[in-house]
Amino acid sequence: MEVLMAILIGGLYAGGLYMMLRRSMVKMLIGLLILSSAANLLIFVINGLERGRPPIIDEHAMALSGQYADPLPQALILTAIVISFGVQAFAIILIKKVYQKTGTDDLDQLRSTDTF
Amino acid sequence: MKAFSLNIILTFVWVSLTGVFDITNFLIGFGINYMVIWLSTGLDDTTGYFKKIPLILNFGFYFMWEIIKANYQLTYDILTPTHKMNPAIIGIPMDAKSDIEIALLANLITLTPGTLTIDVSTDKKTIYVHTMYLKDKQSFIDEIKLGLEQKILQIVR
Amino acid sequence: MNFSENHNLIIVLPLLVPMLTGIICLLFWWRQKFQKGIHLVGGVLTLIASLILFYNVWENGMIVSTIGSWPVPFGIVYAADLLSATLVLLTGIVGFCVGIYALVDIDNERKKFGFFILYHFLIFGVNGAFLTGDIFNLYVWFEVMLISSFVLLALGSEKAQLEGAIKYVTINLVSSVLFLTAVGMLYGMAGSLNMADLALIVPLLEHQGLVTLIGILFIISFGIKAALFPLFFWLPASYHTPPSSVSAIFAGLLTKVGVYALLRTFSMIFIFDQDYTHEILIVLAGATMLAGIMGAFTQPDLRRLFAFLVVSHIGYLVMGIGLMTSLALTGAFFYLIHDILIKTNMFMLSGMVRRMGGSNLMSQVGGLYKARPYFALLFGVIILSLAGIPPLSGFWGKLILIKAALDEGAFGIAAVALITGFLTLYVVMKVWIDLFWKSQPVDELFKAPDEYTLLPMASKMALVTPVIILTLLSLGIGFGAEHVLALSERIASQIIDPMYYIEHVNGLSK
Amino acid sequence: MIDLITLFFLFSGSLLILIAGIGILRMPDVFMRASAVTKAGTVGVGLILTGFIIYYLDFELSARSLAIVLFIAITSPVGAHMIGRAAYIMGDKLWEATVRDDLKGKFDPEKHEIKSNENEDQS
Amino acid sequence: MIDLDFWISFLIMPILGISVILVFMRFLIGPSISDRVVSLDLLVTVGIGLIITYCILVKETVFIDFALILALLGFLSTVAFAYYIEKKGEK
Amino acid sequence: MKSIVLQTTSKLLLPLLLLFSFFLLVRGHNEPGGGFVGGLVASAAFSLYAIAFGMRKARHTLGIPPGILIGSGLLTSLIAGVLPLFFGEPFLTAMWSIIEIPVIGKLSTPLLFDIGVYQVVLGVTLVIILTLGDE
Amino acid sequence: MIWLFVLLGLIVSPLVPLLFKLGGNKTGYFIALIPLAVFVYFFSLIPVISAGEIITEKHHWIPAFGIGLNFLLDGLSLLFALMISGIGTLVFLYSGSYMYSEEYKVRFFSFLLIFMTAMLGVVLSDDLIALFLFWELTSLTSFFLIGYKSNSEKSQYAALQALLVTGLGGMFLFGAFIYIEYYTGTFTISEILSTGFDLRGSHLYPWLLAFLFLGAFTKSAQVPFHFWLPNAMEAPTPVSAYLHSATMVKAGVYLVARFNPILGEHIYWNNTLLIFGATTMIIGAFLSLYQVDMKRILAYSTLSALGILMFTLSFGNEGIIAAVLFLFIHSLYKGSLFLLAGAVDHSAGSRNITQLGGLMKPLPLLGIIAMMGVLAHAGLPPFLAFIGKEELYSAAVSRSEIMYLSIGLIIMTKIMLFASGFQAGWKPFSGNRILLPEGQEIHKPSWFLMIPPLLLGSLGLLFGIFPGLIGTSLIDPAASAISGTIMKSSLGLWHGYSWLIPATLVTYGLGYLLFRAKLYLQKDSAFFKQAERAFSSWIYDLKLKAFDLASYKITKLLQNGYLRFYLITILLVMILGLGSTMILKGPFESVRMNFEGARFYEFIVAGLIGIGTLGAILATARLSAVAALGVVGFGVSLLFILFGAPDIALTQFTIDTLSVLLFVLVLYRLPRFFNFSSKAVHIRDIIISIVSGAMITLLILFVLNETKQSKVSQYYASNSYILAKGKNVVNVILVDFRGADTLVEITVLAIAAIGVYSLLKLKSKEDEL
Ligand code: NA
Ligand code: NA
Repeated sequence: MEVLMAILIGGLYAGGLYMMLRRSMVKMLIGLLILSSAANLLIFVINGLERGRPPIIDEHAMALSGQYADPLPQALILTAIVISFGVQAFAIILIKKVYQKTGTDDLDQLRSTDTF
Repeated sequence: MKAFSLNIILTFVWVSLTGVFDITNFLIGFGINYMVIWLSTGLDDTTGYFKKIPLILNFGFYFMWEIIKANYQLTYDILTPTHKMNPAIIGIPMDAKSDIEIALLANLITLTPGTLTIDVSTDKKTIYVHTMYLKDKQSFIDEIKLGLEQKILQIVR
Repeated sequence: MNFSENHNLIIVLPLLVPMLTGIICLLFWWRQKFQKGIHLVGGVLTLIASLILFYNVWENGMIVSTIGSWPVPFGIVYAADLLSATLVLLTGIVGFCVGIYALVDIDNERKKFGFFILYHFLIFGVNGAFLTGDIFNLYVWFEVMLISSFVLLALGSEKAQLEGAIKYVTINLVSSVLFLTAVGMLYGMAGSLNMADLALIVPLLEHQGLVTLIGILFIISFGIKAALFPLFFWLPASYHTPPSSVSAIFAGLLTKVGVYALLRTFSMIFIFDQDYTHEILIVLAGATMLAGIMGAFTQPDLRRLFAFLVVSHIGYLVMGIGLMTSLALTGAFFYLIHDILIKTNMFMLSGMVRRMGGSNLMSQVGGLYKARPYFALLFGVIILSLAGIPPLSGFWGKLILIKAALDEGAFGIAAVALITGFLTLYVVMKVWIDLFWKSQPVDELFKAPDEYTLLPMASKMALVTPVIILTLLSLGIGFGAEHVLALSERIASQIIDPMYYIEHVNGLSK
Repeated sequence: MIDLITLFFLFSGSLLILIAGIGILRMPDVFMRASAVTKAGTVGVGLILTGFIIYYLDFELSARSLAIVLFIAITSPVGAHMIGRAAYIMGDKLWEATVRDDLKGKFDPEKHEIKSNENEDQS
Repeated sequence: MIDLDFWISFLIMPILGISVILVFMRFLIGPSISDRVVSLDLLVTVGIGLIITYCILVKETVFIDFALILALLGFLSTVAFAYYIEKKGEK
Repeated sequence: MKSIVLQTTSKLLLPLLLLFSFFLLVRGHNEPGGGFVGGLVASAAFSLYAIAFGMRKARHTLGIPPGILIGSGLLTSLIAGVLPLFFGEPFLTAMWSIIEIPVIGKLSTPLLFDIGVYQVVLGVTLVIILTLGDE
Repeated sequence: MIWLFVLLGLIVSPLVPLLFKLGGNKTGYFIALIPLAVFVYFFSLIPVISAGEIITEKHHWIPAFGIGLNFLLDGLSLLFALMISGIGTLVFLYSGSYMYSEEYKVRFFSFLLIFMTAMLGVVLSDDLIALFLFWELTSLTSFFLIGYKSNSEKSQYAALQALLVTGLGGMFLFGAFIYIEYYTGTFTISEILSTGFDLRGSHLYPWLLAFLFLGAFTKSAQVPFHFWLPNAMEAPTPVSAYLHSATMVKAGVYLVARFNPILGEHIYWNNTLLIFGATTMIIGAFLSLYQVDMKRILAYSTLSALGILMFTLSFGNEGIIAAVLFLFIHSLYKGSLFLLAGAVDHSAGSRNITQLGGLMKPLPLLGIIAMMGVLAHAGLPPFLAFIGKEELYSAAVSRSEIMYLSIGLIIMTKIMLFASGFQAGWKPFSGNRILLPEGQEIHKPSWFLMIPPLLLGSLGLLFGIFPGLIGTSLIDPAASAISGTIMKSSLGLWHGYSWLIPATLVTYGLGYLLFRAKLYLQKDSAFFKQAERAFSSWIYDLKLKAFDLASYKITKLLQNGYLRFYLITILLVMILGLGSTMILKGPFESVRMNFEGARFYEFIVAGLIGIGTLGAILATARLSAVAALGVVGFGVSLLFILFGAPDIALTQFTIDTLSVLLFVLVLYRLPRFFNFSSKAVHIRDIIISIVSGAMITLLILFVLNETKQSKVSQYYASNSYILAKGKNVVNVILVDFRGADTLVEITVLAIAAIGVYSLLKLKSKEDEL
């Protein structure tokens, strides 16, 4: 299972990165979204997968027992997801604003701040 | 008053969601729903809700039957190699007046397999429905008006 | 409850104050005057909080607080060794100074749209990054810093700002993804996030090659944030676009946080393959110095030039990390202290140049030597410190670093450091000639009085005072090198022996 | 026994969903896909949930399952309606065998208004 | 008695899985955006079925809440797309 | 959007979703949910409402400016963290009252913290969506 | 007390503006009291030092590194200190008049005072770091003084050039110093000298020497680093006299002299000095012949003199007395001549010797000064310079293997200098007809323009007649300090008959003939033009240009504005870094590559995610891309559910839904997708991204092989309910175990919201236009 996931995640990284290398801002953003999903999945997978055993303590139990999914990566992913939501929201608006201001979606046209 | 009754209804929803039946949970639910209603002011009148429970039940069975019927027809059509469909968009004049009536009607039409509400005219007099099996227009209109619309209006009004 | 005894309070105070300041400003979104007042009070209190922290750490040694009372390594721990405390103090100072400067530098529109809030949240983020002892928590702090810097960078929506922001945002987000990836892997292998705990676990791991591999990911991720060659391109593309006060606080603090992260991880966790990892760092450091200074040389715009200087001098800091000897670290810390103050000051000065000369394009400005002698004096002191002219502040760090490099037989990097120093002198003197000596290419008759002259006295003071404060501090560092050196040495002695940090965090030293 | 009943409901539910899946592939235009498919799926989920209720026979879970059915019944037609409407506005082609389109010419894309049908003769 | 787990694993889940594939094929085929949205809508519905079945398979009921959320919010993206199309039409 | 169907349904769904969001919030300590999901569901509810009725009406219905919600949320969470400091405990140390309430459990600083999270998430999402919708 | 007198100039310099405010334009004269005080102080120490004592003074600065403001007063530094303060006094006096009506004289005097401190510091420091500090300070003050006419492009060029050349040397010097400390363990010069470290034994000795000499040669303008010195004549004349003739340019000589005991007496040392010194003295003298500007003649002759000094020092102990003597004399007569040039300029409005003539009559006192200067310059008796010349000649023959070469070279140099001295000093005053530039009249120079050069000139005469005045008191101690052994000079005008007499006569005779040849009139000849160009700053210009060009090329290549280039660079670094590490640190063990235990539906969900991603990538319509992203997000949440993470699944799904909404609200304002890239670019990008993705996959597989159960998670599992009273462990982590993460994270959200709001609502200034 992990092997499948490893390949999938590698694919997601590749796809995200490929999109980021496009000249269109919107595509780049989509790439970024894919990339952060991939990172979340990576954290999830790399700590081992456990089918259908959420880290929630049974009604009558005092502690998790037996097999259970590692709760810490889950908490980390949750944090990462929420953060990337905020960041992405900002990035989307930024792109919109850039387009409004420059009239182009082509990143190659946006070079005035580093060329001299 | 309508807010209060809504509050009560929502409190029951709360209690069943949480699955804890005791007075404190009821009170909590009441309090939370008070906030809910406060946050979502602007609901239409929902009085007379309780009187209509038999009608609702009656309608429920009718509607279920309709759905099963239609599902059967649809299943058949999906699974057989050829399409025997007669699709059309039909404008149906409505008796339903209030927003809630119209919405209910529209949703139930959509929920019935084979038909889909496309839109309601701006003057709220005609509802445009896409159907997959049009025999003739008038019988389709009658089917909707006498079947669904009337039953709904009975309940709501 | 004795205040000075309450370590739990002391260590979070530099976080609570800016956060609370930000929140209050947010709650009074429409009351600009009030925000301004809160902003000032917040700046002062943050400074005081950082002073208290520094004093306590200096007097009593490292302070550790287990957030949520959860024992190490199960909860998040905030730990202030002397390095962290010093950086927090510098953040307080720089934050306070730029805060005053910004009152005049930032226009009303930007103030109306949350500048003050963002400013304090940025400080909040920076302080957090310096204080946390948990690597994932560090990631979160990085994000606070990043997002507030994103917004500060774009705030104002000028075309250049937006263009710069696109690059800044994109590349920094890539860095964040890599950071997250690396943290995920580290946790997968070591099962802990507490840095002190990781320092204990990682050496026991079976496959040290894998640790090195993850270390490489960290180098790239932090390298982007620290603006190392060849990962720095986002910085010169963006740092010159926002108002000077924003550039100033960025230049002073943000890349340094990247360096700090590199330092923490590569002095505690990834220290078992130094011949490989730290050699890479040294190579990168040298390339950064040279690429940065060459870039600076080509720039016609003062702030772009300064941006490249920011890059170039990061090399010195990373050189110290790469050498990883007590002496090298001493030098790096000395340089770091100098660098934070000077880079901030530099960009504040650039704002004043724009006000006095009407532009940041050096060809458009001139004659300031005759027109504004005292400003020339300030500027001169700063650029000479920048060039590392003895006995100004930039000199000592460089001296010690080169000495440390020779001690290690690292002649190459020592040479690069020397050459970079010389080229820096070249670059800044060209700047000097352009701005101060050359005549302004505008017909004197038609020249309107410059923006600076038209400012009311109070505004002038608000611009000048922070510059003077920072300049005096720089001079103080240079002439009082003995004390700063003592500080740097003490920091280095704590860093070079990771057990100091580890034992304190684990509560073993008490 | 309970397992068997559960399995029955699960099976019929999943079968309906499968039919919906086939339907969405086979139906010739977007309106028919929307109208056919959404409900088949809805009923399918309803059946599966019934299986779930029977399997666990727990009040709390049943309440929640019913809530799910209720919510799907509320939201699913709205979604279908919205997409049908949007498809029409956007100008998605009706299947060529469509016999009648009363809405044709009633939609004013400028003002976003739809005329009523009543003053037209009915045939 | 029958082995419910077996049947779920090798009958129900595969049926649902195949449904997902079919729906997804429509998504890929399109051709119009509304086709894709319709299939996305159905995908969510199938997802609900899948999750509930999974709850029975792994004897874990907490996932039901996810189904609840899907039921409540699944149509929101559909609405959003419709909103887009209409807005686009306004221009 | 000018769809009666959508508008009417949204009116109905708004309280339902809000209720559900509170439900997720308070029981999050023991079952899936919590401030994040709760806040997100609540914002989805208002977003739906905003799409159906327009941003202005949504804002009016909400009553509180979403920006204030962000501020108050941050403040709430911060207070939850600061409280223990007054008792000499580290920042964010959980403190539990004796009062126990069904479903919610004992009132505590973690709950207060989560309530802050809820507000922030709601406020943030709404600020973003309503502002964007204004355009 | 040394520190006070070293730092006096620096201390007073900030007060200069105030002094001028109080004292008016005449203040300049009074400032001369400062160097005078310094002079008097050091003068008073002559007896002590000549008695063989060495005074050291320690002031801790950075005790941890043994760095201090330590001073060392021995014969060598005393001689220099007296020259600096003595000539300084006269130059300050002179400047008081020369700069009288200048607008920016306040700065001038401030810098001059700082320079004095710097120069005193260089020669008195007993600490390498302090020495370096003062060394750099002399470069800097020189920069500001050369650039005194700040808006003149020539001044700017010359100032920067001087700074860069000496700064470059400073850089090497710095390296040398740090190495010396590394080798000896101390920065303190007296310790290094007295403990007799044999740096010559270090295997890096040649490098050390090279670095040290680079410092010295740039400062003392040895060919090929000489060109900055003539250009530095852009500075006001007092500066030329003081910095660029009498003192600063001799810092390099000082350095060589100072380190002679521990680095000298070595073949590398001697020969390097010989070669550079000889080249410089010949070329300097030769070039001086063709100059028409008095200051430039003097500048080149100074160059030559500096060469002579290095040349002389190459003879080891045999040359030391000559070197010290010549150092001293040269400061006197060259200072005098420079000041004279300034005075002539002031009075006659030009320094161009072709435009000047017969000034003896209107300016008799200047004429006398000129005479004295010229004669000293030529090394005629009874000037001290004569003795100096004799000593030089004697030293030149001390190395028997190159005796004829060196004596030939020095005589040649002296011949040319003889001529150029006459050209500079004699030509303007000789002749009967008064020659002035057009429209110029003679202004009587003030006394302050004449007394200082007169005094300097007369001192040369005085010491020539009574060499005993300086022999044991100054020259011997200095020479002893240089050699590290006791040195005794026997100075006198007459040493009996020897080969020196014919040599001297030949020098005079040929020199006079050369003067008569009036080579300066050939200034524009093709031959000289070529020679001048060959020895101009073309290397410097070329190097700067090359650096310019390289910087532009490299920066344009790297900072090219293409975001995707930046990203590709990052990816390549990653691929390279990870790849090479995998190879070097391998082999790595991976988990077994099989799909055992993967369920059918898991494949489907994975496929949903994978193909959805592909769909997003290939989508031609923006909305389809967003929809595809929706599929991906949904697939990911399903995956989370399947593997027991309901909390993330819930969050992921709601956030995805809201993201779709966001996208939709923004997208309809954005343009359609265009395909900007060519096929080759696509292929390149595909390769790069696939390799990067593969790296990540490999990493995951490697790490999975190492994964262990985490003790942290176990702690949470057992204590979540018992200690934190919550059963949803993930939520307990979020609000309790790791609450700090969450608190910070919601701040991120808050900031993002502010950002969105401000970005959308704020109307930028550009919009208003
Ligand atoms: Na693990
Ligand atoms: Na200029």
